[in-house]
Amino acid sequence: MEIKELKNTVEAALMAFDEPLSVKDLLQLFPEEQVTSNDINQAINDLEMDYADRGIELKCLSKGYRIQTRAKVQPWLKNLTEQKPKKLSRALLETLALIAYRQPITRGEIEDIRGVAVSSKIIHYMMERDWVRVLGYRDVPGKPAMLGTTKTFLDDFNLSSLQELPSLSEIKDIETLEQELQFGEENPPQEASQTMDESDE
Amino acid sequence: MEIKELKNTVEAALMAFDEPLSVKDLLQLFPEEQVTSNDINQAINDLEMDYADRGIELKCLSKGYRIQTRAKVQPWLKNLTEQKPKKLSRALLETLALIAYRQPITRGEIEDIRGVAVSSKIIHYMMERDWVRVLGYRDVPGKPAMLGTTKTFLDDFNLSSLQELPSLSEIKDIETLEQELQFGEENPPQEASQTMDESDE
Amino acid sequence: MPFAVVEGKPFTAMPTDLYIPPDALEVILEAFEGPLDLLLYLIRRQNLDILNIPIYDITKQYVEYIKLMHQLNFELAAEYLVMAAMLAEIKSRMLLPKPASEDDDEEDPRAELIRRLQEYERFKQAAEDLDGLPRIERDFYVAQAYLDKQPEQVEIIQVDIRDLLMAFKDVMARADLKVSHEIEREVLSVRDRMTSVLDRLLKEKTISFTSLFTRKEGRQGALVSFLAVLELLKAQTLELVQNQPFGEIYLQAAGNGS
Repeated sequence: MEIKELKNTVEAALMAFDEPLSVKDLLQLFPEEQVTSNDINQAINDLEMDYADRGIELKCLSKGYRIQTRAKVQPWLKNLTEQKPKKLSRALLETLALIAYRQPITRGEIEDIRGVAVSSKIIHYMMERDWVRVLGYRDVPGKPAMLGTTKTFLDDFNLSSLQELPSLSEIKDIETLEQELQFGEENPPQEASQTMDESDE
Repeated sequence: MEIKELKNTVEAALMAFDEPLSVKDLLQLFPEEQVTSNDINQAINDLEMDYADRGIELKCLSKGYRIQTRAKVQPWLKNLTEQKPKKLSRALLETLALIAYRQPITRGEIEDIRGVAVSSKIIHYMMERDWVRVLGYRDVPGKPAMLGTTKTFLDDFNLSSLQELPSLSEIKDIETLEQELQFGEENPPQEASQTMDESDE
Repeated sequence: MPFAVVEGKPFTAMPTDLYIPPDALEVILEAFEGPLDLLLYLIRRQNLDILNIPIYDITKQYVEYIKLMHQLNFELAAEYLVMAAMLAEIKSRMLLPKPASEDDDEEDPRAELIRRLQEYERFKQAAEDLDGLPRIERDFYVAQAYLDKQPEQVEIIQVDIRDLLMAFKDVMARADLKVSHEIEREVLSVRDRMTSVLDRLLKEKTISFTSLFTRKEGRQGALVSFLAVLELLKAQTLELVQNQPFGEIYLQAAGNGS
């Protein structure tokens, strides 16, 4: 297959399917041709260059490649949509952040950290968007569901992996603070006495 | 606005939205710039030429212009459609379940029960698959369509009649069964760690 | 100290009949995401070090805020009151003289609060960071080309009837409708019949009432058909028409007639 034809087919495929496509997916386009991963990668590189000064770009996400519009044309595109994209509430963003950074996490744990109840509406909305899913159930009374993020979450937030999430701020001087204030350890007195016992032997 | 920038924005808009866009629609992209129908037509012409030997083309439909894949790449794209069985989204399943169990039901009623808007895409998809059809119109303001399932729905779900839909009282058994099965086979918590691992790459 | 002077008259307390537009209450409600958020706000507003909060001042301010909310007849979430109690407890523990001998083991009463505040604050920040990421539909769209596929092409879809049932169960559980908890087979058969009646109406425009009943189906079938018609009438999808008194009754789709 000619390199240009391959590139055109890859481009058409990336635009035709809703989901991002991996190199492996793209190879399946050509079951009968002698096409290698290298050829696909070459085509992707070429497309990336083609789009360099266009309103679209090729983005590598967790599931594969996706062609999407560039942020710089968004102000114009927005003029065409009547409904504004929903603004996410702080409650939702905080809950989502906890799920993203702390998965697997139960609803109860989220509530402990935020100090308020998590509304079912928020969880439902995130499941509806397929940002969050149930990863399993914790084996404690009540069998609470453990929540985690999905690949759609990564895709929709333009991330290729969870590692790309902005890093969490450090808890300030937690170590020194712990020493100063002596908190954090569950049972410091017991531990202390244990050490004593050992030295007694 | 520069001609090239205009063309790029028009292209991005045509790719961003599901519906075909008319020249009038496209003019709305630029409420503040001095852009004329002629400029838009020029951009469309340029795009048509750009796509001349590509896997995509610009098609003029009754409602406006649409970018679509060319028939000549279809044989390759088909390889991928056949490989990728689509999993039904949760939103779709819930909507379909409500239609099956509660037919005839209007979209508004579905939205009331689910608490979120039903996307046109979902209804459209179910109609395209011939699972759902309009049974009539309710004689209330707005004349909402009443939706019901079809014979194809029964066929695709392996049912001989609606009476064969499992009753809600059977759920309990299924739930316990499901949990046993899930935990035996899929190990969701493992899946969770897998997602994290994958994103490590 | 009066907080307002109206027509020369000083006000020291919030008047109970003060009108507050419902919107304003919502603004207050939405301003804080909970007691930790409020506490953090009080601390940050005064540029205080989170690791060394003056617990007495903060508790006073917090309780003042709670009181104000209370005076506004604003229904506070229980969590705010729990926090007030926790602050009061910390305050009282700090006032207690420390036993000299156990000095080393004495835990700062604020430690747990500080830990929670810090933990909350980092996720508050993370939420903002998350909101700052480019997001689909807000900052970009997926570029698509319409897949111009041949009609004979059928996608393979894995559908499990149990998925459908589970979906229905979920959605009904959320809707929390009492009536919906039991869907009997009988009800479904009525639904089924409603659909087939509407189906006939699509094709035939008008159908005679009696044609709905066949000897073959027996009493049970007749009952189902009758219930189906009643349901459809209730849902305003059907109209019954008669050409003359005591004449044959016909069914037609609602709104199709004169």
